[in-house]
Order: sequence, then structure tokens, then C-alpha cells
Amino acid sequence: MAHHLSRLSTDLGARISERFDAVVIEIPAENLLRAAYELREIGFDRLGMVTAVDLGEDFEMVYRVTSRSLSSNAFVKCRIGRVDPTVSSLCEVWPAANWQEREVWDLFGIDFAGHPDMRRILLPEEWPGWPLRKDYDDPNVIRRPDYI
Amino acid sequence: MALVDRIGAALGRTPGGLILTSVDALVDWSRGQSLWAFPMGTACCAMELIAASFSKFDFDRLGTFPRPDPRHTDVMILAGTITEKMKPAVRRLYDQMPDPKWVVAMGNCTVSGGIFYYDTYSVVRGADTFLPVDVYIAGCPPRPESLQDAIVQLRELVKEESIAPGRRSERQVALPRPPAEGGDPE
Amino acid sequence: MSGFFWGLVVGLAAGIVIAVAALIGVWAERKVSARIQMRFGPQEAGPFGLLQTLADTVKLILKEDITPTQADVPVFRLAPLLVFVPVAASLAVVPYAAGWAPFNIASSVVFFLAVPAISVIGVLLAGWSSRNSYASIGGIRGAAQMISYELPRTLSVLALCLLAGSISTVAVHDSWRFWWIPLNAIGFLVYFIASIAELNRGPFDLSEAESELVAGYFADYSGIRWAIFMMAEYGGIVAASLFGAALFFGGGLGLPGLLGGIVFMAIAAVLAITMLWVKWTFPRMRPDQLMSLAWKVLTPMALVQLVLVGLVIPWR
Amino acid sequence: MSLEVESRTPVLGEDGLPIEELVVNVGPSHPSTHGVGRFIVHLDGDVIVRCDPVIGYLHRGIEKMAENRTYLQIVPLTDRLDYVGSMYANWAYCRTVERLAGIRVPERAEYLRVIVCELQRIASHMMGIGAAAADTGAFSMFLYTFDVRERIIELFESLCGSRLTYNYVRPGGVSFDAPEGWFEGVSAFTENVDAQLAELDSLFFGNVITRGRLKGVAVLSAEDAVAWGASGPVARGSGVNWDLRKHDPYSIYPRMEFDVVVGDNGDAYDRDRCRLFECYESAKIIDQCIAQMPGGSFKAEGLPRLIAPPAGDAYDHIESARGSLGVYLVSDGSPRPYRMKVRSPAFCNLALTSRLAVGHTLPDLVVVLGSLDPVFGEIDR
Repeated sequence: MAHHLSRLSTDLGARISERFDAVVIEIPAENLLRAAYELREIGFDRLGMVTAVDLGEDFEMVYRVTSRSLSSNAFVKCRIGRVDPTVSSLCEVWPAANWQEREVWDLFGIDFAGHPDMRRILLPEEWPGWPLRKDYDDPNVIRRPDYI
Repeated sequence: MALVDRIGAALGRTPGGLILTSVDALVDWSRGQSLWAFPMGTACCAMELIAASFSKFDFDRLGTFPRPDPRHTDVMILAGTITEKMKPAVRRLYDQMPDPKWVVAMGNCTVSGGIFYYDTYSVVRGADTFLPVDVYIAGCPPRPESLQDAIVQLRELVKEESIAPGRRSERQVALPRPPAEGGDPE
Repeated sequence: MSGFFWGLVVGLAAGIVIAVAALIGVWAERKVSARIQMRFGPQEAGPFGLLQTLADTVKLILKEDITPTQADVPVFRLAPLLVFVPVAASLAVVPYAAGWAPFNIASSVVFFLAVPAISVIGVLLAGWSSRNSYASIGGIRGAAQMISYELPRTLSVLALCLLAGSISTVAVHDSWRFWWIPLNAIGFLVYFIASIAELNRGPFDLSEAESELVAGYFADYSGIRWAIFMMAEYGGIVAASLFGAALFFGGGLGLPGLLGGIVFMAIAAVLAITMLWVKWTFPRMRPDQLMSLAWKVLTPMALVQLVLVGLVIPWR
Repeated sequence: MSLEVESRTPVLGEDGLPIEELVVNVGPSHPSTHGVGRFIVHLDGDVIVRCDPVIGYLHRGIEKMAENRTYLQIVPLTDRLDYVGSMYANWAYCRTVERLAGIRVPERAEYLRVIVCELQRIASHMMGIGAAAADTGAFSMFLYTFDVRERIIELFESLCGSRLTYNYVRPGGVSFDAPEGWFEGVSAFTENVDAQLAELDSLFFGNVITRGRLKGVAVLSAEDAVAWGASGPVARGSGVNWDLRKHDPYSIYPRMEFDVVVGDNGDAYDRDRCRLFECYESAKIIDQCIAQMPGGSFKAEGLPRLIAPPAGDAYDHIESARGSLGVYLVSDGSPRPYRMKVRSPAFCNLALTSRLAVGHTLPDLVVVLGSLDPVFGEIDR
């Protein structure tokens, strides 16, 4: 496993660690697409999950990939700035990214360069704002009173 | 003027409304016994709505027959959460139903938003914000028996109706149909 | 003048018969489907829910009658009648007893087969005039299907006409013999299947496929107009069952008076309930499968039946 | 998004005559969408040339709501995700919380969880097959499958008092131990469910019309299934031997003996039939669980009233009736999660619709949707 991933760290500047049952690969955003091709080459043929986390000053993209042949899981994480966030789309590597990236665009407002069909998916097209961002402010939302 | 209104107006002119009340009794019995349902199942409650019309609970005993076409139905059963995106569709389907029509709000989501009242940005807090709801059923989801009880209670409401335009209850005229309704390309 | 008068009487009688038949038919459908589905069906309206259809009818008559603003209004309003009237008319030539049909003409078999075919136009117009894509697809499907199944149905009845040497329903009915049943087994099967398809009922209910087209060609009809479509459907079941019972099974031929009538009605009821049973058992076919069934299976079968009968005729 | 669909777009064909596509809008309230999905279908004659799924009519923002609730308060929300199989989302969420907070679950709780989840699998598949059958017009079949489902729901009701939203699996265990006589009830159910399933098999899948309708429709190749992230019966119907219970084993599944049901052709028939055969395997697992059932507590002892896991993230998944259902949680050390994400299998499966439906006719669209078995609560979240 480790020797498979060594090229990622040497060529693409990835930081590799382990957490629970998965390898965590932190990679600079500009190398994401190349890393994805590399991972698919190794045998990570399934893209399970695409999501983002709002860390305050920037966003963290989280991809979860699975390899059936190596029977291992990996997280690919990359950070992108909050201003005009853009990251390259992985649709050409794993078609499964298509809808999931649309969902991230819909809820976080992160644009995916090279995505074939970048539209909102869950919310209506004319919806204002990006709901899952921490600074999302909708006057219609009623905050739950703190009981605990 | 629709056929019903004409008949109703004519009967309403008879002395004492004697004929009108007996005709009304027959009509209200008929309407109450044959409340065909439009199953507007959006979420979890739709499962119980299906269960209510299937073997064990059998809606059909009450004469309630689910039809997928709003044009053929009398009572819209709102089962499940209504989101901002779904709201126009629900409203349009309600408008497509022919009068007289009733609405049953099944489950907490359609009563008030229920578990999705707080913190969410996309849920409509209660169907009565945009539809005239007649019967509310609490529960998340309510049991099928509650839904059948709602139909039985709705019959009481149906009894208040009259075929004479002047004697109709106010809720039937509360929401006029929007002028553009009718020709629906889908 | 007397012809007109009799026409009026027969027409009214047929209308009443078909309305009553539809009332019972809808009730039977709901009860039969309920039994198949481990339910009870209507129970609350009257004894055994018998008044259920009455309640439905009164309600439907007094429902708001919606005509979509984009619809082709005159055609939209005419279509239900175009579907209903031919079906009602076809009841007039069914031989209810030996030597008697309400409207006894020389070519009544042709009348029975040809007149209900007019309802194809009604279905097509209903679908078209609604300006609704589901209704349009349903109408066109229905028209294609009804025209296709016209052929095997006609051929299967033609075999009976050959045997009887007449195209009058009364003559065919009167010359019925018991050995016709085994001889016409294939023909009856073709007639039965084709009749179900003619009536747009499951498993051939493509034109009103609930899960695909919501309600098909009558998707935009409400209230009384929709009730007329329903009456045409159940009237059609009754007509097809009565006709099948009379011509393929000889009705109550040879049995005295009332008993003959009861046997005739019993055979027809068995056929009608089988139609309901079939609907609630089988999945729906796809349009292309439906067409290949008509042209590749049923039509050749009907032709085989015709040849079979032709071989028998010299030794009749 | 407005409800209007763009009207007919005239395109010039090869012979210079305009070709008009018929645009049919299926949904958001349509008997065959199994919820509130919407499919804008472009037809050329009777053949689908484009199918554009529009989802989100049930987007309730559960992921946002979770950020303002404590870990225990989120469990009821997960019930409402996959409302046909509520136990799965419960379990997937609880597994992630347990992993994040380092909670050990007693063995009896694991067994109870496996039993309820396998019962839920049968219930969910019965719903899926029944709805698929109803879509093809065999409506009575839906009632027969629902009869099986109803018996399972009765068992659940006696276990946790609810028919649909169970809130049963909790972080650290389950909410109640099995009541007296419950295991006997489950055994009685598994004993005769096989006969019932065999009857359904011959009644629906043995029918010649069903075969004609389902076979060869919407063929999904194994490569496509993997690349598009399909999982569960949708992937296994295409011959992808991938079942988390077997290939990424969790809980007590390594101790169970069962087979992974895999189809050959990847058509709608195989997908639907995979579901049916999985029910037999589930019944087998339930029997083994009851035979091995250990004693002891049904929930972890000494659990704090307010779970506050250390900062960090965790992901865990289970094999739900629709595929691999995962929950990703990010904690900042407070009693509320910083971010919750549900990896929904039905979401990924439904993304295949536009691929599978093209080239088939409108009646086949219904079959395609039925064979993907979408549940919109989980897709839209």
C-alpha cells in the first residue's frame, strides 16, 4: 500500500497519514486531478463520497475512494480558499463525481472546473446563498432554542 | 354556472328548502361515502398512507379509493414534508382537483413542520400556509388508523356542505382558483 | 316513425341497462380486486357496500366539470359520448334469448363488431383535445391498440358465422350446437383476449396505464365526463361477455324460459369476472409487445381457427 | 425551479424536415417516481432520447440541522432519511459516532442490530419489489409484498413501539432489549417467509409478461456500475461482487454464513430478482443470530449523557438495502457535530437513470426507476 502511494508524496506533494481504517492523503488543490488519475491507476476504482467542510477561513474538500482489488479505503483532502472557491472536477476520472460535485456546488458554492453540467441539484435554481456554509444567513430559519 | 350550482339554486327557491335539504342529505351522504383520495405522498408518511390502503387496514372499506390523477379525486392527503421546492407543485395539484375538495394534513410535517421546524432552510412550516387544510392528523408518522379516523371525521365536515350556492360553507369559497389554471401541458 | 320510436326505446333501454351494468360492474371490480388483494373492499355504503357505486355516481355527477382552457373545447366535450354511445348501441344486437335480439337486423354480427370500433375515434379525440402530453400518448396508444385487435376479434367471430352460415347474431345463436365449444376453443381464446384489449383493460390497459400515464387519455376529464368513460368501459365488459356467452356458449339455448336466461347471465358473469381477475393478476405489456401479440400470435391463431372450421363445414 | 418544462424544440433532421421532440414531464408527483422525483423526458416517437432527473423536492436540510443538535438528538433525524429502511441510517450514524468517540458496543446490542437490520432489509426489499411490480401494472403483487413487510413492521412495533421511524439504534447500543417472546416471533416469521418469497418469485418473476417487460431493459455493465458509484443490488445485479457485509466486514457479520447474491446480465430483471434472493440470505442471517444470541447488556455502560467526541473526523458505512450507506462526521470537540454528511447510496444509483433510460421507451422508464429503487428522503436529505 505505502509504496503505491509513495509517488503521490514525492511528485505531487501529498501528506499521507492514517486514520481509523483509511489512508488520508492531503494534497494541494492544484494537483488534485493528477492525484486522482494516479489513484485510479493504482486500483482505487470507486469514488464513494464527495463532500466539503467549511473550516472558517477556507474549505476542505473530502473525497473518499475505495479499491476493491487492494481492499482499502482512502480519503483525499485538499484545501481551497474561501474567495471564489474553485477546484478541478473529477468527473472524467470517476463519473460518480458528477452528481456529488453538483451537490457540493449547490450547498457550498464551490465551483468545479471542467464539470460538464454545473447546476444546482437539490435546491431551486434561483435559491440565494449556499446553505451549508457556516456564515449562511437566512431570515426564514428559526434557530432551535438551547435546551442542553 | 356549473350544473350543480344551477340545480342547487333552483332547489333553494323551493318553499322552506324542503326538497333542498333532502337532496343535500343524499348528496352529502354520497360525497362522504366516496371520498376518493389523491395521495400526495412526499416523504415518510407516504409509507403509512400506502399501508392504510393495503390489505391490513384497507381504505376501500370506507369507500376511499386512491387515484393518481387529481382530476378524479375529492380529498388530497398531504403525507410528508413539503419543501419550498415542492410547494408550487402541491399547490398546482390542489388547483387541478375539481370542487368540492378537501385537504387532510397527515403528520407533523404538514401540520407545522414537525421535526423539521427548527434550523432548516427549505421546509414549509405547515401546509396551511398555502392550502386550506380541513383535518389535521398528528404523529410522525401517524398510524394508518389515524388516517382512517381522519376520513371519518371529514365526513362530518362534508355534511355541512350544500349544493345551493348560498348555503355553502365558507371554506369552499375561501381560495378562488387562479385565473391561469386549467390548461396544463403535462 | 315507428322505427324512430323503437330506436328511441331500444336506445333508452340500452342506456339504462348499461348504466345498471356499470354500477354493478364497478362494485364487482372493487370487490373482486379486494378479494384478490386480501382486502374486503367497500363495506360501509349499504349492505356489502352495494350502494358504493351509487354514492360514487351521485358524487361524480355533482363534481365540478373542468374543461382545460387550452383544450379544444367542442371536441373535448364530444369525445366521451363518442366512446360511450357505440358501446351502448352494440348491446342492442346481442341475442338475449333464442330467436330474439332487441334490434334484429340481417348483418348484426357486423354491426356488433363495427359499431364499437367507432369509439376508437372517441379515444383518440379525447387524448388529443386535452392538450396534455400524457393524454395524447394515451389516446394514440389506445387507437393503435384498438384498431389492431379489431382484426383477430373479427376473424374469431367469423368462424362462428361460417359454421352458422349467417351473419345475423340471432341466426348464429339459434344454430349453436354443443360441439361448437371444443371446435371453437382457439377462436374463443382469441375473442376473449382481443376483447380485453379492445376495452383497454389490464394487462392491455396501456392507454390509461396508471403508473406511466397517470390516467392516459382521460387524464384531464373530471366528474360526469369521466364517469361516462368509466360507464363505457364497464358497458364494454358487459357487451363482450354477453356476446361471448351467447355466441360461443349458446347462452341458455334449449333451456326453458327463465332458466335459460339465468344460465345465460351466469356464463356472461363468469366471463366478466374472469376479465376482472385477469386485470388484477397480470402485469401490463409494453406497446411493442402488445402489437406483436396482436399481429404475430392472435391473428394467425384466428386464421387457424377459420381453417379448422372450414374443414369441418362439409361434414356439418 | 419553476414547474414549466421548456416546450418542443424543433431540430432539423437529415431530410431537412423539422423533428419535434415531445417533452414529457414525469413528476414530481407521479405514481411511478416512488416519491417526489421529477424526470424530464424527451421523446422521439416512443423512444427516450434524453432523460433529465430533477431531484431535491424533499431536500430538508438534515445535514444543516445536525450542526445545531447534540449527537443523540440527531438519531431521530436519521430515521427520516431512508424512510423505507430507517434502521440502516440509525446504524450507520451510530457506528460513525462510536468510532469517533471510541465507544465499545456490547455484543448483545450488535446481535440485536444485525437482526433488526436484516429484518429491515427484507421489509425494504419487499417495498422495492412491490413498487417495481406495481409500476409494471401487477398491482396485486404490491399488496402481497406489503403483507410480508407488514409482519416485519409488527415485530418492530413490539420491539420499539413505532411502525416506521424507530429511533432504535443509539450510540452505544440499542434503545430497548427484545421483549419477552420477541425472538420466537422473529423465528416464526423467518420460518415461513421462505415459502412466501418463493410464491412471490413464481407469481411475479415467473410471469411471462414480467419477463418480457424486465429482461434486457436498462442493461448496466459492471464497469459502469463501479465507475458511477452504484452499490447494493444495483451493482450486484450487474455482476459486481461487492457487499460490505462480506468485503469490508463490520459488526458481527464475519461470524455469519451467507452468500452474496450476484446477477448476470445487469438488466432490470436481475436487479429486482437480486433483491428477492437477498431476502432469503437475510432470513438465514437472522436465524444464525438468534441461535448465537449472547446475554449481557444491550447498551454500553457509563456512557456520558452528552457525547462530546474528540476533535477529528470519521467515516463509517454499512450495507443498507440500497447499497453502501455512509456517514461522515467532523467533530470540533463540542457536543454538537461540526459537519455531518450522509453518503446516500440511492443518490448515486439514481444518477444512472439518465444513462439507463436513453434508448428505451416511456413504459421502460418506469421499469428503470423501479429497478433502481430510489427513496427520495435519502437522495435529497
